[in-house]
Amino acid sequence: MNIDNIKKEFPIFSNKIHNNDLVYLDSANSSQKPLVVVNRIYDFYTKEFSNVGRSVHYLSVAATNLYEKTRSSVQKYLNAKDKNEIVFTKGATEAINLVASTFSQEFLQEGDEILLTELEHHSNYVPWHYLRKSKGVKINFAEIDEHGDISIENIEKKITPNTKMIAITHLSNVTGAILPIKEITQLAHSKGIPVMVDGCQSAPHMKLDMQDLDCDFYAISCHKMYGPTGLGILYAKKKWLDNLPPYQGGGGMINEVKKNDISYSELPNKFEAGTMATAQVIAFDESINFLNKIGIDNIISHEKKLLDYGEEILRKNNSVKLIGNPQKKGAVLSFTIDGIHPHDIATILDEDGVAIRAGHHCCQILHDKLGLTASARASLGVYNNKDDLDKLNESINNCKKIFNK
Amino acid sequence: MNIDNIKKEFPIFSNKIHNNDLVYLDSANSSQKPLVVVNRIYDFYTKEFSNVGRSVHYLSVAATNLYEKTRSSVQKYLNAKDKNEIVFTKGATEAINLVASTFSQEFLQEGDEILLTELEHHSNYVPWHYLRKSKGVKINFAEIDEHGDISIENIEKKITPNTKMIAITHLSNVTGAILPIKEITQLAHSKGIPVMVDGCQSAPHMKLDMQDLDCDFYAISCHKMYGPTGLGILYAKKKWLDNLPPYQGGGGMINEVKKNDISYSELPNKFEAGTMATAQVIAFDESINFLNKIGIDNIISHEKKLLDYGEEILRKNNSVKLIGNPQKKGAVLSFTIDGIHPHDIATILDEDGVAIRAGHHCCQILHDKLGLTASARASLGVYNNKDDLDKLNESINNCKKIFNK
Amino acid sequence: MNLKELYQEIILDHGKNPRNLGKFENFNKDAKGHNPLCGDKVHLFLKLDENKKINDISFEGQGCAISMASASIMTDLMKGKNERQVKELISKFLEMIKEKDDIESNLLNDDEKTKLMSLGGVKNFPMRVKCATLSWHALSSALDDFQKKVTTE
Amino acid sequence: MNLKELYQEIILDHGKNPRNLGKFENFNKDAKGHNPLCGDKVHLFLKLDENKKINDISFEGQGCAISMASASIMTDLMKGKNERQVKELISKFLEMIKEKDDIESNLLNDDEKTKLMSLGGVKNFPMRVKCATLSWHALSSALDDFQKKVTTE
Ligand SMILES: Cc1ncc(COP(=O)(O)O)c(C=O)c1O
Ligand SMILES: Cc1ncc(COP(=O)(O)O)c(C=O)c1O
Repeated sequence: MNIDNIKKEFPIFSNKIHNNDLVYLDSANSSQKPLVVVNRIYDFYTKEFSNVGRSVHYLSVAATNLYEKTRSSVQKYLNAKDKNEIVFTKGATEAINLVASTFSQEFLQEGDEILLTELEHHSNYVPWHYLRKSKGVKINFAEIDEHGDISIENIEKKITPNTKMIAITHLSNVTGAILPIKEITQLAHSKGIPVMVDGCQSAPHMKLDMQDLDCDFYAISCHKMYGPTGLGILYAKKKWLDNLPPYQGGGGMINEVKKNDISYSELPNKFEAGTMATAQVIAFDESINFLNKIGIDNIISHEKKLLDYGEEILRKNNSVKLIGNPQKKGAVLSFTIDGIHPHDIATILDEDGVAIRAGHHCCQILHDKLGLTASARASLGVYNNKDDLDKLNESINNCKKIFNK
Repeated sequence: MNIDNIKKEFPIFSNKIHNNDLVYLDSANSSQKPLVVVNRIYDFYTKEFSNVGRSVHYLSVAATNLYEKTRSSVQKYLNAKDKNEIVFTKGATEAINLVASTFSQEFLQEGDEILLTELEHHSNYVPWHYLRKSKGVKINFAEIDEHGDISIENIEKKITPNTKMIAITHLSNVTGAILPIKEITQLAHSKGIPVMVDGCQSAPHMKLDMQDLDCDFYAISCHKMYGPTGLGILYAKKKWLDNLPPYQGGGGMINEVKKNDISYSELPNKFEAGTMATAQVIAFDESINFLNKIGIDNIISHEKKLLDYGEEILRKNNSVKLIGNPQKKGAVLSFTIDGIHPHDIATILDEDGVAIRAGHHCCQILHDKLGLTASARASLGVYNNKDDLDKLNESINNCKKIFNK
Repeated sequence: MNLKELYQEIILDHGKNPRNLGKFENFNKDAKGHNPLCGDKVHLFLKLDENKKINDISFEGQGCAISMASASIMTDLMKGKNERQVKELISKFLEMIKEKDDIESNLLNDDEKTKLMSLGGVKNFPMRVKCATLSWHALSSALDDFQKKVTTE
Repeated sequence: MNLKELYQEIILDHGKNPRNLGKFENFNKDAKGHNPLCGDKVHLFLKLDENKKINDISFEGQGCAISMASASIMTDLMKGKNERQVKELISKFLEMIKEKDDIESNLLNDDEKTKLMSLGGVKNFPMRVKCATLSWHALSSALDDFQKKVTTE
């Protein structure tokens, strides 16, 4: 599969938006879906549908096999040691809530500290914030440097003897900063602290190797990874999944149920209560196939070229200010324009068919720190090309014209 | 839309299972999907896909409108007073976990009691069981009578001054018993106790009227209601949603986020953290349309005829024992055959293309009470007809032949 | 009317040069509005008489052209209006912005109607509807709140 | 072989008339197996010598024809086997039931192989694989567990 030609795998690009071609630069929000994935959903529902793991009839057995096949594909894609280290959730947000809730029940006490960073998405802050009330836990934030980057030193500074968990993003959805997870994990482990990584933004754009990163938890949203909505993945080392209590309770995650007590299933069922997102899991196998067919190395180099080009033209465009200039940067171009509010930019770009996002991107802490209430963000996917970035720039110029800038 | 002809709306029935026509009698587990629903998913992903509520560009705005349109359709279908009383979850299991977790945080103390019934699905027991450990809450079970039914008297008997919540099924997924929810709610409210209803099995088969039932919470699984997997609904009275703390934390459910504190959104966002199951919600509107087009009254009378017919022929089949003979019964035929284990029945029926479920159907408490480790269950959907039940009976006879019964 | 035309007329003017911007001294009521999705903020200052007639009104805020223009137009319009009039205008405005094509009210002259209706173009943009209504909701809660204080004091 | 043929031969026989059913008196080790999905249960009783050779073995249980037949065939086969032999047979059986078409082991004669392979038909039915392996896993954990006790005592 040739990446330069990949747009044709995505049916949405044959539609017009306000009579313009769609220039989709909102993949950090959610990616478009290749036809193979949509077809898989269609075929599953029309030819093979059944619930998983609960009946012994043909369709159910087949669906169970398909469901577990995706688990194996994800294991391989993440280079996880064990298939049972892959838990399906409804999204990265649920995955992080699962970790915060179960980890705190088993391992946290009043006065313990969680270390986040100023880059974190609300989904990697609110679940930890809950523990302030329920457990009397304290939350610390490693600070960004002037490039919108987090150095290992700034992490180290905030570690105290009470730090019981480091929960950090792999790739910032605003500054694009790629954090040195492997080094952070080494540092943390040397102090006996587990590391939870918010991999939402990294997963579609970077090579993922759990055994190399050696992190304890890794949260992923499938809808940002060319997969269906309503599905996420929690990778967790087996020792954690074995020792954490279950999260939601319901059908499928129990061993024996009595009126006075309940015992729970083995992995992976223990953490998959109730009917899961069967069709979505099964279709996600096609997303993994799709990524594998292009090859992550090709994706990385394609997106790097685009990012460099995008930065180049936007830097040349006066009155556009890029946000963040980290050492290693991925797939995200956030910016402001003096005197034009990001919301107005986004609305006007939209008239030209250019879809970007404006707002705080669920990162209020970061925006506060940067002295902004909002920013504009163009983010990349495999299907983007230089044309898209040229159109972005053109449309920004239209916008400036309207506002007489 | 004519219900006698409805099979043709479901593409799965044009496929063969082991060279036989599919006789699908496992709808209590999960229903098949009509083509309109599958097409909606396809069209959404291929022509309209975007994330909801987060960007101001065209696709995102359109998706947000569609998403909220489903909320309105569900509100109407349930006759809820307010659109914001409809919360989307990943399934009924999550909906019940949400209620148990947030209700206990705000309203439960050590020694308080939750009243369930012996009919409950594990999904309506395990989440309450958790509160034994976390809150020192006690759990009581209203007992079934000899018909596998729960009378209002048996509920009343188990109410104590410490009862703080009654959590009960509307329609048993094993005995088919339909509980007198309206009367139970009246009784409970007269004692100041809220009522949570597990509506998983009732939702596809009964007329739903929240204002008439007057229950406080109602949990639904969309995949049992001719909708996509990975989606559920929690109906809750506004006064509860206003007063309960949020459940999962993440993007979209916050108001303001500071380093030292967080405030939460208004309804309905407060309970919808992270990227939701966008495509599934949007497609579920077609499930509601589909149900409305047939008309719930037609569904009820169609399924009643089938249920009566099924009971009649199975009762005539000697050595088949029906489980449960409740006053009001819906859509479920559970049975055992002397000397043949339910699993063997299900496997042999499957060879004839007849898909039923065998096991404890996530109701171990009930099976214990009935002195069974497992049962066989044939359950009905709109697409079933008398032929299907004749084939069930035929295949049961095959099964008896193999086992020389 | 499409959004771009919109940006070239009244909204751009009010957005760039908002009327009634800044805190004035002897206000006796204030109220804040905040749109968590985009971060838009508005802070209203009011001088109300005992019958809740608006003697003076101004605002501070950060936000897009639409929310700033809306606050600017609103404050211009509300000066001197009594409680009943304010409430009527708020509800007419919200109706217009959410569903109706025009706005009818004896309280408005043609020029004022034109200004308000320039904001009507956001009808099909739910995200922008929130921008346009932010200050109006804040004004509404300021009035209700003032009442509460009066009755409990 | 399809599952129906399967039901007509060895499995039906062992399922209906399980060998080694019931607790015997002087067992010195027992172990339970449980399949939470379907409720199948097996309870093994063993008389092991100090080297974990199986001098006697029996079972009680509730379950489908396949799980009962599997326990019946297994107990028949294991009587008199030493630890190494038991472990080899367990791992060969699990291999066969999960992926392989046949079973190779010097410990088995043709008749025994045929009996075991009659269970191989469940390969493509993950739910039924658990039925067929329930008693085998229980036996395996009984042995491991016995060791632990010996070494810690
Ligand atoms: C009565 C009942 N309650 C709860 C559930 C749980 O629903 P879900 O698995 O879709 O979360 C089910 C279905 O499995 C059910 O039948
Ligand atoms: C960095 C980051 N973390 C977490 C999330 C939450 O993911 P989701 O909304 O899919 O649960 C997102 C996306 O919204 C994100 O960009």
